[in-house]
Formats: sequence, C-alpha cells, structure tokens
Amino acid sequence: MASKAASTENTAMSANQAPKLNYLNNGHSLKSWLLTTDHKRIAMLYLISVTTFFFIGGFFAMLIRLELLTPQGDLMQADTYNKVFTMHGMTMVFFFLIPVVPAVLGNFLVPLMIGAKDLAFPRINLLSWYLYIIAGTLFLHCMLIGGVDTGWTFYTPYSTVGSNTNVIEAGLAVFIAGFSSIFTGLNFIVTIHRMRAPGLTWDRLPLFIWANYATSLIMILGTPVVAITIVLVAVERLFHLGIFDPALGGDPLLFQHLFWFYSHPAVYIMILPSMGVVSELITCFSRKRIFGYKFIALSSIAIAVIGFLVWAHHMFVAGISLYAAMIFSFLTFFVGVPSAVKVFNWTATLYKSSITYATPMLYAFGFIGLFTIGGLTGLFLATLGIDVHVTDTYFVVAHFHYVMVGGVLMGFLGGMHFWWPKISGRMYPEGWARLSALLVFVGFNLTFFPQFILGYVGMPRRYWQYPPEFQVLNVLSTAGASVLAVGYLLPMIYFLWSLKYGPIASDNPWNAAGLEWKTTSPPPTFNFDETPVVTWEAYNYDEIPDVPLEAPVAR
Amino acid sequence: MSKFLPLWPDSASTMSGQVDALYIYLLLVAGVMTALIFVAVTVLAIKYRRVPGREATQIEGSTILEITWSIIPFFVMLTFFIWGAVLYFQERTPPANATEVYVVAKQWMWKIEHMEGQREINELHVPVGQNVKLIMTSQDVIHSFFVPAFRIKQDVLPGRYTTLWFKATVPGRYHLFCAEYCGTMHSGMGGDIVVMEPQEYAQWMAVGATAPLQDTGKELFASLGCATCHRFDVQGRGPNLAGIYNKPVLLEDGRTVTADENYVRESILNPTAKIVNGFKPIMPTFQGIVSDEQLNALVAYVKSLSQPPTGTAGLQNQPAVSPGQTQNVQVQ
Amino acid sequence: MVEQQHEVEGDLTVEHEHTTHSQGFYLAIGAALLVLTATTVAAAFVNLGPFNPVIALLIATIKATLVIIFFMHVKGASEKLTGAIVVSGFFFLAILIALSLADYMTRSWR
Amino acid sequence: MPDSQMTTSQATTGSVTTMEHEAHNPALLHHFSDAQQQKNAASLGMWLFLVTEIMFFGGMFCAYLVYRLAHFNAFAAASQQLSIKMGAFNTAVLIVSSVTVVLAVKAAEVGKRKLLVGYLVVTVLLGLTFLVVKGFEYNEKFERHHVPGATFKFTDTFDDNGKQIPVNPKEAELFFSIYFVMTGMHALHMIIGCGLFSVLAILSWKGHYTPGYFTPIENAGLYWHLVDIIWIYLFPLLYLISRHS
Ligand code: HEA
Ligand code: HEA
Ligand code: HEC
Ligand code: CUA
Ligand SMILES: [Cu+2]
Repeated sequence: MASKAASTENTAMSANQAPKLNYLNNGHSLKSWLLTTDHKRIAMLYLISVTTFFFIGGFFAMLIRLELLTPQGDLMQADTYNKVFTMHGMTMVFFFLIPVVPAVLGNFLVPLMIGAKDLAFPRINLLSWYLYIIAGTLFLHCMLIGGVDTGWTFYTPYSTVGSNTNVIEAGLAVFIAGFSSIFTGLNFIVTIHRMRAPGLTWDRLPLFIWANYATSLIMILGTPVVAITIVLVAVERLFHLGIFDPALGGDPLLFQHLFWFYSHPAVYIMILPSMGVVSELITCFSRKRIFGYKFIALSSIAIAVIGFLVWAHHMFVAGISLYAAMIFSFLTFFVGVPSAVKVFNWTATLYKSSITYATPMLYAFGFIGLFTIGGLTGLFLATLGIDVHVTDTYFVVAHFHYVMVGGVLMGFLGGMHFWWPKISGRMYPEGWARLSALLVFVGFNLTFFPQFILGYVGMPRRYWQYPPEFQVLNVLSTAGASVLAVGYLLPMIYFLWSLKYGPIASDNPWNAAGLEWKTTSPPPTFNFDETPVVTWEAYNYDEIPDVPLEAPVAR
Repeated sequence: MSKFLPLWPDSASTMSGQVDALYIYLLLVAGVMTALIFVAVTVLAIKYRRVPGREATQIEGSTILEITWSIIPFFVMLTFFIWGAVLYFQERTPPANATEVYVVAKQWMWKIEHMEGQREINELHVPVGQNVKLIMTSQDVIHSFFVPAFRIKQDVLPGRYTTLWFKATVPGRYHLFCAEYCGTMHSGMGGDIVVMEPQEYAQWMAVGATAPLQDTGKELFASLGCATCHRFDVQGRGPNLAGIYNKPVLLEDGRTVTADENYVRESILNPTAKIVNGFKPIMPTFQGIVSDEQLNALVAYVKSLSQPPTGTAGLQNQPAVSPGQTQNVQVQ
Repeated sequence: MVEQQHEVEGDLTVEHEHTTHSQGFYLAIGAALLVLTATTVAAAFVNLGPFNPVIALLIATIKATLVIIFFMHVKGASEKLTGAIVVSGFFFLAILIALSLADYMTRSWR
Repeated sequence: MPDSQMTTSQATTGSVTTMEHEAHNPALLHHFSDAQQQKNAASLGMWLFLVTEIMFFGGMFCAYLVYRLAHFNAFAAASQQLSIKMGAFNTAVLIVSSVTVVLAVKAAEVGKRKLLVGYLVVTVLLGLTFLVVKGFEYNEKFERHHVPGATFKFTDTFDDNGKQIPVNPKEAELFFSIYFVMTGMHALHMIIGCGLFSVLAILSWKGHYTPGYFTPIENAGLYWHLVDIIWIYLFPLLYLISRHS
C-alpha cells in the first residue's frame, strides 16, 4: 500500500538533486503510514509514540521532583502523589523503556543490518505497533479517569483489595503491551534465524543483532509469565477468585515471584539493546574492530539466561526463606560477570584507536560511566546484608535510574544521533547535540547521585512527605532534574529542526562498517537494491579508509 | 546525624556498625572500579583521539585477558556475597533469649503489644542492650518495618508472621518508617523507636501495664474451647501443646516441620494444612473467629507452655513476677 | 474415504520432505494415548503412597512426549532448532518452578 | 495467530512482487527469497509462539504446585468434588481431536481437499463437545456453590470412601479459584482454536491450500496439540488428587 508512485507529491524535499525513492517519500498519505508493513516506517511510528510516552512519563517525573522539593506534602494530595509515581513508573517502564530500543532502533536496523528486505512477519510487526497503541491509549484513558496507584509493581494484596483505583485497566494495558513486546521478540528471532544475507554467519553478525536476539529471548520467555500474573490479579479483583489472597491461604509473595520472574529479566530487555548500540558506536568512532567480539556476543546471551535465575533479589526482605535468599543473592553476582566483560571490552577497544568525539561517542562514554556506577550499586543491592538496609529506599531509586536513564536512555540517544542520518537523510546540528549530551550528563548526576546518599541515610521510596533533614539532598535532586529536562528537550527540538534544515547526509556519513550503511540514506522500501553478499567480519574497520567524518566538521 | 545535610545515618544497634563496615568495603571496591574505568576511558580517549595521518591499530582480543577480567571480578563479588550472607544470617536469626514484642501493622499505623501487656501505637519503647524480637503481622496489605538507625528492615505480611530482631546500643529516639508501599498514607505510617536506659525503661513499663499477653492467651484458650481437646494432664483428642514450641513435629504425611510461630498460627487458622502424626484431622478452623490480636495472645500462650532453653530467657516465662522487676535482671 | 496414501503429488512447489506418517500410525498413537489416559485414572485409585502424583505426572509426560514427537513432528521432520526451542521452553518453565519451590520448601527450615 | 494472517493473500506491500509469486503458492510474500524460507520462518515463528504459551500456562502451574504443597488435604478434598467421568471423557475427546488434526494435516499434505475439510470440521465438533461438557461441569459448580466468592460453600468434606476430612473451606476455595482460572484459560484457548479451525475449514473448502502450501493448517495443528498437552497435565493434576484414600 505504500507503493503509490510518490514522486509527484514529493515537493517537501529541498534537496538539490532529484530525490531517490526511499521509504519516507514512498507514499505520503496517512494511510500509507498507518497501514504500512515496512519495518522502517513502523520504527518511525514507534519513535513518535514512545517519545510521546517519554514526555508523559517525564512530566510525571517533574511532578514528583516538585512535590519532593519540600518535606511536607504541599503540592498535591498524598493519593495524587501515589498515582503520579505509579504512572511515572508504568509509563517509563512499559510504554517507553521496554519498547524504546528494540522497537525503534531494532525495528529499523535489524533487517538492514542483516541484509534482509524486511522482518519475517511484517504484518505481525504492524500488529505489534497497534497493540502497543491500543495499550497506550488504554493507559492514557486510565490516567484520565483517575489513574492507578499501586506502584509499577502491582504488589498484591494492595492491588487486589487495597487500592480503589483503576488497577484492572492499567493491568489490561500492560497485558496488551506485553503481547506487543512478545510479537516484536518473535519477529526478531525468526528474522535473525531465517533472513540473514548470504555469507552473514553468526560470527559475523553485528553485536547489535546479538543484543536484540538475546533481548527477544527474554521477551518470549518472560513476558507471558507477567501476562498471566496480571490476569490473575485482575481475576482476583473482578471475580474474587482469590489466588494470592492470604485469607484463603494464598500467598502474596507468590505474586512477587511471578512478577519478578519477568520483571527482573525485563531490566535486561531494556539494557541489552542499548549495550548493542554502544558496541556499534564505540567501534565506529574509534575506527576499530571490537575487542573480544565473541565474548561480547556471548555475554549478551549469558545475561539473558542468567537473568532468569536471580529474580528474588527483589524480595530479600519480603519474607522469603533465608536459604532461598542466599541462593538468589549468589546467583545475582553471576550477572555481574558478563556485564563486566562488556565494560572491559569496550574500554579495551579504545586502546590504540583513533577516536572522534562525535555526539554518539559522547553518549557512549556517558553510557559506560553511568552504567558502571549503576551496575556496581546493583551489586550493593545484591549483597544481602546491605540490601536489608537500603531496599525500598532512594538507594534503589538511584540504582535503577543510573542503569535505566544513565544506561538505556544514553544508549538510545547515542543510537538516535548515530543513525539519524540513515533514518532521516539529514544531519543533526553537532554543536547543539554536544551541548545537550553535556547537559544530560551533568543534570543526570545532579539528579540521581544525591539519591544514593538519601537512600543510605534512610529515606524510603514512594514517600510523599519526608522528615525535614532530608530536604537539602532532595532540593539538589530537583535542581538536577530541571537541567535534565532541558537536556532532553533539546534533541527533540533539533531533530525536528534538522528534518527540514539539516544538511543532507550521505549514504555513509560516519564511514561506518555495518550493512545498513551500504544502502542509501534513507533506505529504499526494500532496503537494498540487490541482496548483499557478506564476505567480511563485523567491524572490519581495517578495510575502511579513515577519512574525515561528516558531522564533527561543523557544517 | 546532621540535621541539615545528613550524609550518614545514625548508628544505634549492634547491627549498624557491621552493615556500615560492609558498606564501606563495597564503597571502596566500587570506588576503585569506577575510578579505574573512568580513568582508563578518559586517558585512552585523550591519548588516542583522532589525529590526521594516524590510523587505529586493529587488535582482535585476547582470551587470557577475557578470562582474567571475568574471574577477578567474580572473586571480588564472591567476597561481597559471603560477607553479605553472613550478616544476613545474623540479621535473620533472633537470639534465643530475646524479649518478644508483637507488632500488628495496618493501614496506616503500627500497633505494638509487649509481652507484659503494654500496648503502644506508632512508638516502640525498648531498653538499651536487650535483644528484642519482633513478631509481626499485618491486617491488610504488606507493610515493612524499617529502622534506618538499626539498619534493619522486614516486610510485614497479612496471613503470617515475619520476625525481626535487634539490640539497641544508644539511647535516643529514632525514625521508624513503613518501607513497603501500602496506600495513601504510606509516607505517614511512621513513628519512633525510643531506646531507653534500663531503669527508665522499667519505670515506663510499670505504668499502665495490663494483663501479660500470654495470660490473655490462656483465657482465650479456655474460652474458645481449645482446652477441651488440648489437655496437659492426660492425652486429649488433640496433642499436648506443652513444650512443642521450636521443636520438630512429625506430620502425618511423613514430613517434619519446626513448630515456630507461623506453624502455631497456621495450626489455629488452617488446622488441616499440616496434620500431626497420630491425630485425626478433627480440629476446626478458628479463622474468622479470632482476631489478629487474639491470635497473637494464643500464640504467645502456646509458646509460654514451652520451657525456655536457658534460664535467662525472655520475660514471658515468669508471668508471676512483675515485669518491672524482671526487667532489671534481664539486661545483660 | 482414504483410498490412496500416495506420498507425493505432482504439483508440489516447495521441495519439502514429507514429514507425516501413515494414517494407521496416527491412529495407533491416538489409541496409545487413550490407553494411557485410562491408566492414569486407574492408577489414581490405587494407593501408591507418595508415588501417586509421580505416576500421574510420569504418564502425563509420556503422553505429552508422544504428542510432541509424533503429532507435532518434532522428531525426524524439522531441524534441531525446533527441538531446541521446545526443550528451552520447558527448561525455563522448570527454572520458574524449581526456584520458586526452593523458596517455599525451605521457608520453615531453621 | 501469526500465520492465519498470511493466508489472506493480498500481498499488500510492494504491489509489483505479488505478481511474481509461483503459481501454486499464492501466499509467497515479497520479502522472502523463496517458499521454503517462508515456510521455515512461519514454522519457527509458530514454535516460538508455542513457547510463550508454555510460559503463560507455566505461571499457573507454578501457582498450582506451590499451593498444592501447602494445602494438600484441602486440595485433595476439593479435587474429589470434580467429576472424573467428565474429566476423563474430555481428555479422550481432546486426544481424538488431536488425531483428527494430524490427519487433517496429512490430508492437506497430499492435497485431499474434501478429506481435509472433513477432518477440520470433525475437529471443531470435538472441540465444541469438550466445551459443552466443560459447560456442564461449570454449571454443576455453580449449583453446588463451589464457585469462589461470596456464595462459596464447602461442606462436602467426605472423600470417596466416606471418610471425613474437615477442611477449612477457605483452602478449598483456593483450589477452586485455581481450578477455574486454569480450566478457564484452557477453555479460552479451545474457543480460539475452534474459531481458527472453522476459518481454516472454510478457506480449505475454497481451495486455498495446496500440497505446496498448507502452513496455516500445520501451524494451527501445532497450536491445537499444545492445547491438548496442557489438558493432559491439567487432568491428573486437578481431578486425580488422592483418589485412592
Ligand atoms: C536497565 C535496568 C537495570 C539493570 C541493567 C540492572 C542491573 C542490575 N541490578 Fe537492578 N534494578 C532495576 C533495573 C536494573 N538493574 C530496577 C528498575 C530495580 C527496582 C525495581 C523496583 O523495585 O521498582 C532494580 C533493583 C535491583 C535490586 C533489588 C533492590 C531492592 O529492591 O532491594 C537488586 C538486588 O540485587 C538489583 C541488582 C542488580 C544487579 C546485580 C545488576 C547487574 O546486572 C549489574 C551488572 C553490572 C555491573 C556489575 C557493572 C559493570 C561491571 C564492572 C565495571 C566490573 C567491576 C566489578 C567488580 C570488580 C565487582 N537491582
Ligand atoms: C525508563 C525509566 C525511567 C526514566 C527515564 C525515569 C526518569 C526520571 N525519573 Fe523515574 N522512576 C522509574 C523509571 C524511570 N524514571 C521507575 C520504574 C520508578 C519507580 C516507580 C514506582 O515506585 O512504582 C521511578 C521512580 C522515580 C522516583 C521515585 C518516586 C518515589 O519513590 O516516590 C523519582 C524521584 O525523584 C523519579 C525521578 C525521575 C526523574 C527526575 C527522571 C528524569 O530523568 C526525567 C527527565 C525527563 C523529563 C523531565 C521530560 C522532558 C521534559 C519535559 C517534558 C518538559 C516539560 C516538563 C515539565 C517541567 C512540566 N523517578
Ligand atoms: C476438636 C478438638 C480441638 C479443638 C477444639 C482445638 N484443637 Fe488444636 N488440635 C486438635 C488436633 C486433633 C490436633 C492434631 C491434628 C492437627 O494437626 O490438625 C491439633 C493440633 C493443634 C496444634 C499443633 C500441635 C502440634 O503438636 O504440633 C496447635 C498449636 C493447636 N492445635 C492449637 C489449638 C488452639 C490454640 C485451639 C483453640 C483456639 C485449638 N487447638 C482447638 C484438636 C483440637
Ligand atoms: Cu505501611 Cu507503607
Ligand atoms: Cu532485578
């Protein structure tokens, strides 16, 4: 349907050469977008929708920070605050962070990087976006009719008997979003197995593909469990089929087991694709093959698999058995190893390289630094004796923002800058981009570093009011959040600006190695004019001339 | 703790120093690792910045390096695990001679029952130097008992008991927080732990004491008809409950369980869930008949039927002696 | 109805090996499944102590394996990948159950 | 369902390529290089989907096991209120339907259109039989107040031999909660399966499938077998607890 001859309607292009038919100008009607099966267009649909949800979630974050400026709960009611942080968490996790890298960059890049014309099931891909939109709309509706206040974790029995907000609707939204994510994962796995270009063997795959493969495994194996868990909560609320109800001899901790069986691996759904992005960025901007390709590739799989063995580290004080706690703590440390392998290999790649400080690379540096801090504090939490004190305090809040915002979001922004020329055919303004990278980094640390201290001195999370001695640190955090907000608004503005005014990008502005750079920018609807045949390893930067790159030379 | 910019929490229990020590160790390791990576990245990024004419040298990787930097962090993490697990074991194993206090949480308050019968709300008075074991349950949703100055925390669940123990070391008033999100006034569900010198504590105890908890339990035991089946002289239709607490019980299906608080609680609420070997499943359920507070009293009574392992055990075994008096003897 | 059991017809466009078995074979497997069902029911009424659930699950597993291997053509037909996927599905389910039970079974330990 | 979608052969994107597909394989989509690749992709996709189904039910099986261990006596007493006759009958019905499905796939493979349609229709009928029996069972539960909630009552504390096991009705309620959730989810899958096969039967009748292309039938078959397997476990776990005592 996207195939209407488009050249006639194509007046928006301000290029000097005749624009080639590409996925963007191949049909301009709304219908050609809403019914597209082109993975690149679906990626763009996702980009628009997840960005929307990011700003909604960010809006709630600002409300949280404003409320916490003073110790008394004076900006809003306690109930309102509870809804605000719940909807912040749910929006950010289920409607932003889980889909963000796989569904936007993954959707766009997986077929391109493996030399395929599209994902294996293009219509399921579109279906998965629609599911996401249905879920998102439902969640928005849920917010408008009063929201939900269970925390993003839906803990029973509060979610079944305690709360009188719209738990079922929010649950249904998460349930549907889950299926969207399952279909994305399924599509990726099949595509990676079945659609690789001739010669593209598993040991030649870009690390981004490996990362998305590992992510997809988690999506397929974990998401159904959270889906059924949420169904059980809904059923308990609706029909009083008490599955977790202690009055019937049910165990509320069983809910937590089932929930975290998915939701711990889910944090790797978030981080793994971003790690894949970072591998791409580091190699390109240091003009080097990656150090320890095999180990980085396998560590993604290792993280995905081991990630399923550690879930009860969220339940150390919840009342699980002493021995189970020890087993889970022990297993948790195993996830640290493959993560460490990645960090060390990225660092080693820099050795004897030739580094350009383009914006994507700045984000990659930011990722390494912040993920290291976030990950190491994860080890604090995995340490039993410490977790007892810091669990459910701001220490945990700081930990996960370091990995999720400092890690995933940094990786995503780095990737967006890196592939923007491929996506849009335009360059973004480098100067502004570097400024915003700096703002994000500084603002981020100012926001979340004080929270580590807050947590250790004992400020519990999900608190609407707090003892006055915690105020100074909270003020710092709120100040940081305002800087952060500016840092996030900037890219949004200049990306939009560059769509019209940015310099036209060449097919391969960074001189990068991946297959995605071997087609035009933006790529044609079926990606490659002829199917590429791969005869080289990934990141063969030794064979690519180190000519000056387009972007850092300010245009 | 600075009242303006607290950077470190108060330290007021035997646990807090130990947790701090481990925390400092972790901070050191994490600090070193972070510094290492930050410095490495910065130095490499500057040293190998793009210079026209110089090309990157391609290096493929090194298995030896990979193994080294997998194994070393792993062993470092192993030290975290071991130290942390030892501490946790200590945190989760109440000493046998601890004074027991029952805690009932509900939205959004803490109800506290001392063995001596004292009741408090949102405040817990304890003497310095005394091991205190909290036996906690919730009437509605999950809450969490959190005392930052003691570095302890435990979720409080509906339908069962969880326990927590501490030994306060410094007199003073410390925050008690609810750390598990439990609804509207979650952030208001706090209170104070008041740690007192033993004499002061004894005075406080002496005021307003009612019947000791296990006495209430004893009355209930009679009035609810438990005593018709559970007799202490001859074998009744139910097992003799004297001395069962904390002892292994052989069940009908061959399993053995320890008769801890949760077992006693379950035996009253869901008697058929675990049937004692040699008995018929005839005990009726008391679910919905006894309240959480009454349950606590019954459990306290059943426990009081067991002789304590050592002579210096908690107060609950000498109901005859006035609490104030014993308290002085108690303090070690 | 089913007169001929010819394996191949002329107009195949996909060169794919035939994976199915004969009709009689399927009926035999079906019969075996029915017999096993009867066995489970019967076994449930015999007191085998702790082995009752074991037997029940064992028979169920045999039945499931028959269905997977012969009806779903995991053996012989498709590649190893299919087998790997089935196995990994059950493997992660086993992790869920085993580690959850690791908590429940040890709660009363001291 | 991943593959039923492919059956609608209006290969929408890339209108040029739709013309190129091979004569006997109307559903070859433009982005696959050949029919074999498409078939392999579809089958891999289906198997992955089945894994998600395993995990979906797996969550419930996990809950079931945990509670069965904690409340064995109540589970036994409650389980004995279920009708073995209906359960066993339904098990048999499902097994037979699995046979008809596999025969349908075979018929498709050798291009016997009428036979294929016949088997599919029989399968749907068997599926409906299962659901009707299930309906009777549910109805009985309503009548006997075995449906969890305010009206729940559990006084039938006698086992098959007339021995009394007084269980806390609350624990029995827990069993019935799990019973309804698990069998309900299973029934939902049966309903979906019946719908699926009805559509496939119509499409087969219209001659959509050839020996060269019958992937949707194969994949729907796989789905049906999985639903069967889940019941194979549900039956002993729910109906056959401690029947001997
Ligand atoms: C992207 C998301 C993400 C990621 C990647 C991680 C990664 C990790 N997380 Fe985190 N976590 C969350 C998101 C994430 N987490 C969220 C959202 C929560 C809270 C949920 C809620 O309650 O709302 C949480 C909570 C959480 C808890 C529970 C806290 C509590 O509630 O009490 C724990 C406990 O073990 C934990 C541990 C870890 C560990 C060990 C890792 C590891 O994977 C980290 C591994 C990385 C490294 C270790 C760094 C790199 C390594 C080196 C530089 C090597 C050097 C190391 C040594 C020499 C030791 N996390
Ligand atoms: C991807 C995940 C993600 C992301 C990106 C963020 C981003 C942020 N988060 Fe969030 N957070 C979570 C996931 C995330 N969070 C989760 C899972 C929880 C737990 C919830 C729970 O307990 O259930 C949580 C909880 C949480 C808390 C704890 C609440 C509590 O326990 O009481 C706080 C407090 O500071 C916080 C702050 C922030 C801030 C300041 C940002 C900033 O990074 C956001 C910056 C972005 C913007 C600000 C948007 C861009 C700017 C605009 C839209 C301009 C217009 C805005 C205005 C100024 C009105 N978050
Ligand atoms: C009808 C008789 C009867 C009544 C009334 C009764 N019980 Fe029991 N109780 C039994 C029997 C029989 C057992 C052993 C079988 C079992 O475990 O269910 C038992 C077991 C117990 C146990 C576990 C004992 C062990 O050795 O492990 C406790 C604790 C207990 N009862 C407490 C109580 C309390 C408290 C009450 C009153 C509120 C009470 N019982 C009322 C008959 C009774
Ligand atoms: Cu009680 Cu939070
Ligand atoms: Cu986790």
